[in-house]
Amino acid sequence: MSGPILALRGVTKSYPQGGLLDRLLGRASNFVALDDVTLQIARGDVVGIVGESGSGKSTLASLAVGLTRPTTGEILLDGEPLAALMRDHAGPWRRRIQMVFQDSGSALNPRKTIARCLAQTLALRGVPRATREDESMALLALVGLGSEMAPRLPHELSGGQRQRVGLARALAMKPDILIADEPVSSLDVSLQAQVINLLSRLTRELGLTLLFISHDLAVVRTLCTRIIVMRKGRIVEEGPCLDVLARPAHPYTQLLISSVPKGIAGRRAPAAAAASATSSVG
Amino acid sequence: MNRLARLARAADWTGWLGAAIVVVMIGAALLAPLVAPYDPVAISIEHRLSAPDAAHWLGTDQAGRDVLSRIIHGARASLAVGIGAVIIGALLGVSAGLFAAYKGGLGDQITMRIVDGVASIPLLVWAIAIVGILGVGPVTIGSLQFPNEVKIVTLVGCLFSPVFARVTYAVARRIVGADYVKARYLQGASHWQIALGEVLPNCLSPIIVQATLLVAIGIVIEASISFVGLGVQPPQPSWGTMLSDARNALYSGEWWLPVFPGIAISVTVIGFNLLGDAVRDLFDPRNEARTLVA
Amino acid sequence: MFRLLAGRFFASLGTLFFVGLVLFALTRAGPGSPARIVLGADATSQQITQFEHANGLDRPFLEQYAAWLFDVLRGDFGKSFVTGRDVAGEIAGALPVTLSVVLLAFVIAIVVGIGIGSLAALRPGGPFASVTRLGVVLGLSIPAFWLGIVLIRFIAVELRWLPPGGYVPPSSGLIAHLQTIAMPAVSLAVYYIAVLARMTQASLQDALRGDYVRTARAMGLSSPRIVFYALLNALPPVINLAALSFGYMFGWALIIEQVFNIPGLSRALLNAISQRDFLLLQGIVFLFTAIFVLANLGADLVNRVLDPRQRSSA
Amino acid sequence: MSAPLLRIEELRVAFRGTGGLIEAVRGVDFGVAPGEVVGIVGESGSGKSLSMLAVMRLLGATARATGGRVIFDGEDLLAATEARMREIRGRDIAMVFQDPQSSLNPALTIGRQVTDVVRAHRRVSASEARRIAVEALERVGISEAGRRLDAYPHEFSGGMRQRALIAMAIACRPRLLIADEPTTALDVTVQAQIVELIAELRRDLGLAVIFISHNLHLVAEIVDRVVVMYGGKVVEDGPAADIELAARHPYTRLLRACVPSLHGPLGPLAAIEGAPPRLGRMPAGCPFAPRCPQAADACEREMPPLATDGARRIACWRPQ
Repeated sequence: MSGPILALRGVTKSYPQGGLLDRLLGRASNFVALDDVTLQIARGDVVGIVGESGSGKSTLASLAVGLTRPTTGEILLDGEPLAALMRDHAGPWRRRIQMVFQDSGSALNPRKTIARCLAQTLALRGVPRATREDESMALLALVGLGSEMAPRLPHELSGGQRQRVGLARALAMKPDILIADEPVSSLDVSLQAQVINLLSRLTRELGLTLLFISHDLAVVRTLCTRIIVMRKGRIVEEGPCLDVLARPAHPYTQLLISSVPKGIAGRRAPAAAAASATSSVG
Repeated sequence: MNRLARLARAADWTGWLGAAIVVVMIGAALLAPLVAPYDPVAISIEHRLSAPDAAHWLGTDQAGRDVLSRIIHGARASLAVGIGAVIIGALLGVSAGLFAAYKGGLGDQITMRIVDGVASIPLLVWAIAIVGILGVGPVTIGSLQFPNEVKIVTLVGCLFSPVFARVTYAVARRIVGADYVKARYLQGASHWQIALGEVLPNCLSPIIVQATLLVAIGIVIEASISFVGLGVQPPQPSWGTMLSDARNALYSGEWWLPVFPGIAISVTVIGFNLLGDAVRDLFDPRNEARTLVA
Repeated sequence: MFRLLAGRFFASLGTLFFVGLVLFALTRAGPGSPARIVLGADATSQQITQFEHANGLDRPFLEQYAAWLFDVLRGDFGKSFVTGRDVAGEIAGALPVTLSVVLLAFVIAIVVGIGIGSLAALRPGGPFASVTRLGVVLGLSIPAFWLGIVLIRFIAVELRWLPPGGYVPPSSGLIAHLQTIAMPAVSLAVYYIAVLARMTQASLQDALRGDYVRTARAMGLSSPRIVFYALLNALPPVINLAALSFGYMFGWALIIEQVFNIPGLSRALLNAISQRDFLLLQGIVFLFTAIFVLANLGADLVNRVLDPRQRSSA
Repeated sequence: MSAPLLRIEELRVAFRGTGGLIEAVRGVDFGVAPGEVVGIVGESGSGKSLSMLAVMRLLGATARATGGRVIFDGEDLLAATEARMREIRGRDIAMVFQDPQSSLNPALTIGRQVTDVVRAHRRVSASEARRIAVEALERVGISEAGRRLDAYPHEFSGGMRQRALIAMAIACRPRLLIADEPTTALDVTVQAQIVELIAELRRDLGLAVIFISHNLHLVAEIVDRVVVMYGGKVVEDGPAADIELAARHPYTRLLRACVPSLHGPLGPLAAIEGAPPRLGRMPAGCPFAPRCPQAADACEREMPPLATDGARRIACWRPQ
């Protein structure tokens, strides 16, 4: 109970590049998406993983849930190596770690009604047929959707509603850890706020451990207790969220912070604007 | 009323026409013995080469056989080859494409290279050559005897399979990468559950489009092979052999002999093409006129 | 770039090797061994063994194939067991005939198909686009060999504008040559006109909807220039398809040659089948396959050369 | 305010659907003074991009302007011929779009694309066009521009592509630049650079800019005036500081409050319940009424007029 619920130890993920011939001859080059990453997530932590494209934050997410396997290094789920757990593809460990995706239009199967999507998920958790419908409705209510959503297809829902369904689907497995990969970045700002508030409430109420992957520092600040800043496959800074944002140690973190739009407050006098972007922190 | 909407409705109209043609042709083929006015192989010397009239709507041929009856019975071979080849091709191709897309990695590359290899076989030449090598006689497997067309169906089916494999692969690879498939995987769903329950249903529309269009090509291939004498064997009627026989009539004025079988092929093929186009329009996400209003 | 070209070329050779192997095996799988066919049913087993030994037919299968393939690569297709004639010579006599029909059809298909497709794409929903749509369905649906028969009936028999069949080589007069191949080429081209027109229309329409076209318009570029911008991106798939069509056309040319009674590869192939002359058949089919594979290779390379993204990543 | 460079009056844009026209921009009204930077802020479906495409007459086949006027420099663009529009586009008004990846022609070099724009509007030699192109690329901060002319778009990063597009836009020194979410597809650090670049260009070239964005904070950093759109209408319009710090329309206030910031108090974000109205299902009254915490019966029934209040305009029955 005391150890970290999720730990990465020296995890590297590289992808071979090149055609069939290159691969057979073993002369394919590698693209390193994640480079020797070590981190620990404590139970109940709400961790924001921040970085730009190519930072490896999404690779980290798919490694942590077991969508891909690390090239080297070890991932521990509650102290047990994920590699060993994955030998039992549908094992009980599966339900413990679930994922919420970006609403890219592909997060939900376009041909399945919401009810069917949730019922099939519950079936895999072993919920008996008789109680699946009740539980589906309870899940929808949990994420703030009415039961009238159940017979609808994904395209009949708004982006915010689809994202809530995605969340309900993940919660249907009764996970301990939830990994959310840019779950609000494609939503309109007014819907974004709804989903962030919902995530915040649910992590608190259900005692979830949340890995929140985002490019938006301000969103992470609102939601997370801890922050991990990544760049080019490496962790450049990590720590308590407010501390890091108030006193960023790494120049890249400083650059990220200074890049966040600050509205009127961020307006610079013409002369000051010419100065380096990194200097205007805070 | 604006133009786009009119076009969309025109597409619907042609689609329905295509569907109607396909249904009529398949119906004629299935019910040929009931629908055809005469025995398609019954020779009648006194009625030979009679022009279309009330007794023989589409005339008779050199042996006095009723052209209409021969066309109706000929639909059987054409459609059997067209549809049969597509079924074989779809079974082979869809499973290969689905496997490669789902499996990824080396299995994907090897499967798709094999598909490329099969795709680099010139279909018609090989079909002609192989039937030529094996002979036009019936095929005997155990106690069952199949007509020569079985060879053609199998061959054309095999040679159609790369088309299905590539279409399935292209769509399935996109779907395999979709987040809802990942989500299903993370729930511990089995590979079969994912491949057949999530991936395949979302690939079906382009597969159906291809299938419809390939039936059309299969029909023309059957007619072509029969035309050079390597397909359906006389006296059994086939559109291809009827046209081949009609070549002698080109100079003597029995216009009905080359015209009607040709129209039969063309109309059937048009039917499948129109149907395929309509299905494509229906499913194509790029069809702005539809997605915009939806 | 060079590495890519070489890689593709060798991949095609590999394909040809394996496909050729299948072909070689199939010719051996037919009923009746070459020795039986040549020597007749009465031949003694000793005669047969002798024949097989003399022609290397008793050697291991793969060895036979390798020897045959090696000879073919040097231009030697062997000597027919049946006619005793040189297979390469037979093919060399028939290939130019087929080639001239296919080339003319290819040119017609490209010029007319891409032309029609482009015009239809420029005004989507316009009357020309509607006519094209109808024409494409018809073109795709009318079998080439029937079209040939109809053309013979009307152009040659009724109107007497062109000869109904036969073949005059270009050496005996270019006009007469073109007169003999005009109808076959048109019959062959119609399907590919439809295929290319449809592809061009779809591809160009897509390109014209592209964001870069909107950018070009937002910058005030002229319409011809914008169409040129779009064509640059729309044509590679069309050219790719055209190259593939070249390969397909050879296959359909077989049937067309039958209709117009043209002494090309079709006649040679059907003769080979009826005489069970497997070496000739093998040679012709291998040649067709090689042309087809090369057309595929050409299609692939054209695409890569036209696309700057692929050009520089090689 | 000096005489406006661009004056949009009662602009209406509608899509063609099977059931007739579906109005998406429903009477938009605002002006841009020479050298002024105006931000248009709104969520998807607010009609912000569509109205700007209408200004450029770039709506395409599925939508068209159904009413209003767009006066640029005294000329109604909606009534101009296509040939006249071609002269204006790129030379007087230029527009850059959201996705720099697809907005450049992948088959042509950057240099070719910039020089084509130059030569579309100025009768200059090839070498002169090249010189102007290099100048424009250097102007937008692309180093070694001379060498980069021969590069293809895929050899550029996302930020570089957006710079190249801006170079195309400013190559002929237009008086107005319309930037439609120019930073949305970019990484945050690159986004800041592009915003900085646009501010710089405005300062150095005296360019008027319309900056379309969904992010109020981002817009407020560089614009003089903000136009807030919702449901195809302008709901509030005023100086950037007023709009950001003391908005009077409930939507604007909530829009600001629901975007998290790096400095504000922690705790739940102000949320706007429901979703923006869908196309073709616009409410009869104020489009925001169904989601508005302050909505009264009047709001549901009738669209409030855009009333002037000092330097701003507000369309609300119950402004705060």
